[in-house]
Amino acid sequence: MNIDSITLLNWARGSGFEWALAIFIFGTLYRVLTLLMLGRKRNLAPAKSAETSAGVRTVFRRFAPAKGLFSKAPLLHIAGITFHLGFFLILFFYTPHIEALKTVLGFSWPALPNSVITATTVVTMIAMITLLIYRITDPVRRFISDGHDYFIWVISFLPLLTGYLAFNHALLPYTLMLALHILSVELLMVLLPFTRLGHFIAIFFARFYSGSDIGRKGVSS
Amino acid sequence: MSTNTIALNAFVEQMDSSMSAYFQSCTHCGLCAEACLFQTETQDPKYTPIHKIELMKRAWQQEMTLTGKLLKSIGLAKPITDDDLSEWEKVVYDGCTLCGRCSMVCPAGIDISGIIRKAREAFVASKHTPEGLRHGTKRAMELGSPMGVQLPALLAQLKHVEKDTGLSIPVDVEGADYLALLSSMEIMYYPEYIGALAKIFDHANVSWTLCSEAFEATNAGIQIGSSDLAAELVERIVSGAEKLKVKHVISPECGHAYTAIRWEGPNLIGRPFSFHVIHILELLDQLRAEGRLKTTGSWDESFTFHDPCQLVRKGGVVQEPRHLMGMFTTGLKEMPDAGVMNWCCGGGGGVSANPRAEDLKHIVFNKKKNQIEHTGVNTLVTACANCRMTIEEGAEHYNMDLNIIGLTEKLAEYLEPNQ
Amino acid sequence: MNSAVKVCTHQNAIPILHEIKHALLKLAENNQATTIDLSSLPMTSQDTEQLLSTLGKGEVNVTLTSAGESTFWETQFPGVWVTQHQPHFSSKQLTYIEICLFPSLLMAQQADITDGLNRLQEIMS
Amino acid sequence: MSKQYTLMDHLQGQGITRRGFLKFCSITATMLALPPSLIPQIAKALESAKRPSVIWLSFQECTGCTESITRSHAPTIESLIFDFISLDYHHTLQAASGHAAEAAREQAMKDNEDQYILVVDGSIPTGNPGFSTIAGIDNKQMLIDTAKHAAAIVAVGTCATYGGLPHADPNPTNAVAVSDIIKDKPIINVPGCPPIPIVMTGVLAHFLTFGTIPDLDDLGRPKMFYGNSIHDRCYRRPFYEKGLFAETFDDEGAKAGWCLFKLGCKGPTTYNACATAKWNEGTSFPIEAGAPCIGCSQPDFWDNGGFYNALSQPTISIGETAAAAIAAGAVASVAASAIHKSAKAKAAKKHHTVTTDDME
Repeated sequence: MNIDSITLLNWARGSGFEWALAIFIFGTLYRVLTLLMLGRKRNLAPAKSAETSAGVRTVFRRFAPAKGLFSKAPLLHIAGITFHLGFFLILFFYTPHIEALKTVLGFSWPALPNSVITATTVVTMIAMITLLIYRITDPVRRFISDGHDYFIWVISFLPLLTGYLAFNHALLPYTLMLALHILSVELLMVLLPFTRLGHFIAIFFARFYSGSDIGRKGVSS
Repeated sequence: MSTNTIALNAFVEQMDSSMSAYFQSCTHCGLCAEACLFQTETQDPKYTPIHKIELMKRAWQQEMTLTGKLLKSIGLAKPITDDDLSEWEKVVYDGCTLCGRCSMVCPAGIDISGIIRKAREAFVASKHTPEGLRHGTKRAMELGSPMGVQLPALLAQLKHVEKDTGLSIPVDVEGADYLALLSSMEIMYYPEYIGALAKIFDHANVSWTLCSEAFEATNAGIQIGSSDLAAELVERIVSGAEKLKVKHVISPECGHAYTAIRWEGPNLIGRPFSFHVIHILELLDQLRAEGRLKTTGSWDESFTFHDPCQLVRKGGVVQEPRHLMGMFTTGLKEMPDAGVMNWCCGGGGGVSANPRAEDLKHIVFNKKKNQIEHTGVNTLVTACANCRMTIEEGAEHYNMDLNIIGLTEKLAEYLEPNQ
Repeated sequence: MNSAVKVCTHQNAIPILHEIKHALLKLAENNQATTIDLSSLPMTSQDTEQLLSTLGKGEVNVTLTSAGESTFWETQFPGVWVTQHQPHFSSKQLTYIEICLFPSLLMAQQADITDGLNRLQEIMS
Repeated sequence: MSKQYTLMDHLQGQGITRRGFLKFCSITATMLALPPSLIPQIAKALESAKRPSVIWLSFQECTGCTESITRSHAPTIESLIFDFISLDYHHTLQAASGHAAEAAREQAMKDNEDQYILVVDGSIPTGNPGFSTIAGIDNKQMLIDTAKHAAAIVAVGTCATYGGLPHADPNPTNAVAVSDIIKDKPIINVPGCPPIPIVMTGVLAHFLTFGTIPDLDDLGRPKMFYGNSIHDRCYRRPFYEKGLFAETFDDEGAKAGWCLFKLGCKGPTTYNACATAKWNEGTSFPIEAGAPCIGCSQPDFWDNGGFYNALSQPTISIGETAAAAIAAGAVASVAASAIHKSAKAKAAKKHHTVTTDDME
């Protein structure tokens, strides 16, 4: 029997997911532990104010645009925040996703209506396309971007696109599209810890470190 | 070792948890560009802050990551060459004042200016440094001051100050509470600062002294980015302070001097200080809060205040100057972005000591010029000798009608005479 | 029963009513007939009941007894017919909505007429 | 059994009128999921259709498929056997047994060489030939022999089409589908566990009516019955779109008839005619009875991670995988950190101390 879409789907839901999850957990743990195990020298200069709480504050404060910066790059801010927020909403509040996460985590939570998720997906894709155009056209963005940036854009965009097409039963038969969607998510899971997408976990450490370094000097950042 | 291997080695030496977190966090959003005056004023993408740390990031990838090591072992990694170092030297020294605005805005929380400071270690070690900065550092190491100011010159200036103020300036007084440091610019160009100190401490009855063996506060090692040299300069102050058994050391109206002695000092020499380091503005504000400073009269001119980067963002001295100014004037007109996010004068981080960067420094001064013009005033107060110098030069370059004053000396003018 | 179910069954009957309306329009304008096979549509028995009760019964009622019983009736909307076959080999009723002047299956067939004519002549001879 | 004897002859012999014949044609059209406009064509084809010989082989199976077809409502098995086809061999239904039965099969194969239809239910063991034999002949051999001169093969049930239950993990008999063995004959797959009766008879009726095999999808299934997913034709679809799901089999949502996606419904990826043809003489189908579709007409439906797990849920158990990944991650991190630290220590050792000489 040749490989048909249901076999592909079963592989994606079974062995494919198992590998992807294992690599994701391995990679994320590897990144976090090797980061922590490098260690930091104790700072011998007396702190002006508490550094740990300042670090924690910065972890949260940097979710919002820096003061005065929003007006300098409104498009980048709006598209960037929309994309991240949209991705988060779709990932964690669409019924089938919650069912999948329930298997991994063992608990679940209420979903958002499908119509909200569909609309969010469209908006999120538009935001991502905007960011891509911005990256290509803006001189600064184009200068600092390399192939890796465009590669991770594609990797992040695929799950949105295939998910949207699968939900709408468009382009390819549903079973195949669903299989492709799950495979694209697995590709994302595998690459997350080993590419710049690893910022999903690293930024929390980066914010904490810089927040506490700046915070110990009595400056909130 | 070839120079590029020395550089790579120096990069690797400094890798720690925070570096690792920073290098993993950047997604090239480029928002830091909006925070950097070299980028905003030149519109040249090469001044995008995150680009300035590219070589150190490359070192991290090649030496501290699995994939990087793998690629390097099969010869696919991009090496760090001397050409790279020369190219980046121009953005790392001429195009960065270590003002720290980028570190404040990065959504990922990357302390970009902190990384640039560390990256400079590798540039120094591999001798990829601007000539002017190198020579200033050499003078500082050999003569005790980047400007070549030596003890006889100081003593000569002190005589003038004593004559002007009628107060005696204590030198090498053992057991004094406070040891005051000076920057050579203050000694040579702004000796009125020394007079102001004498007046204020006399007024507030503060026990203080200068140290003949350790009067220079500036740290050329910090400016060029060499911890080895910076540590030696810090040691001079520490041994002076310990010899005189002072309780406190006062950092003068100079930005990087405060960073060098207050924040980097103990880490550079590898042991905590036996004394406290305090910035002159912090001390003055403390005296004010204790009621030991009494002013009379009021300065009725309108003026604006320039926040030195090393004091606000990198030192947390933000409200102190405003409290002090509030004692004798209500004429302060804040410039846009005043306070923690104020823009750099363009001369910090060694730029003002680097003649090669002079044209660029004038171009980026445009930012400060616009800020000042926005307030519509012709007088500017600041609290950093280097900022003061840079702004004076910038104002001259752009033919601005601008009067620049140091905060401490202005405060001294309005002190109530002692009974 | 929850009201949501009712909404759902309505939802399945309503599109068919629309289809009937359009077919009737075609019949009125172009004399074009249409047959809708309800057995091929995803309808619950409530859906079918709902639809048939909306269409109601009109003036004509016909029973056909050939290879099982079939009933035909015109609904309260002239030109809209309901045909139900009960095949002799099955217990599943097949239901069609025919939009036509008169269900063609009821018309006498040429072969049957010839056959009937023969038999008539046989009787008369 | 004359080869010239047509279906029309047979019906006329029963005294059915032309009108009755046309009615029969319209019912056939419904059965074949053809539009009513094709009725005249069907009538024309059936007028000259001949009754084919059918040989039905049962291998590793549970007789569920036969049970299902004997409950076919249109046509019934009686009318199927006597009206439409000549069922010459079916070891559950035929009166003969033993050698007499095998003789009937061989006779039918000889009489209708290259004309007969071979129906197979059950999968074929390829491990030990002794796992399943009929009259001393192992299943694989009988299939190869019987298929050799068949006009077409109809594989009924998921076992014959995709291996089905015997093929499920760990597949002790190494069971395979008909299509894994026979490569040179047209095979029509009629999967389902069991297939819908009307779909089985419909496929035969199609062959009878048109003398050809119907359009097949990429899994060898007739598109007319397997062209739509259960989800596409499900009357509960509006609830899916609205995000209204039953959480358990007895909650308010289940009572209100909401979508069964979360209870494991495989409707979105299952292609079959259940939602329209229905079961038990058109009474209902599983979803209508409140049970999620288990996807029985798809390959490997037994191994799809549980009938009551949602389609989006992974089909593997996470615990061991996660534990192994964590252990591996921890070990790798410790090892890598040692390397990093030694690299740092080496760099520190090679530290180039900056002196005033570097300031020339």
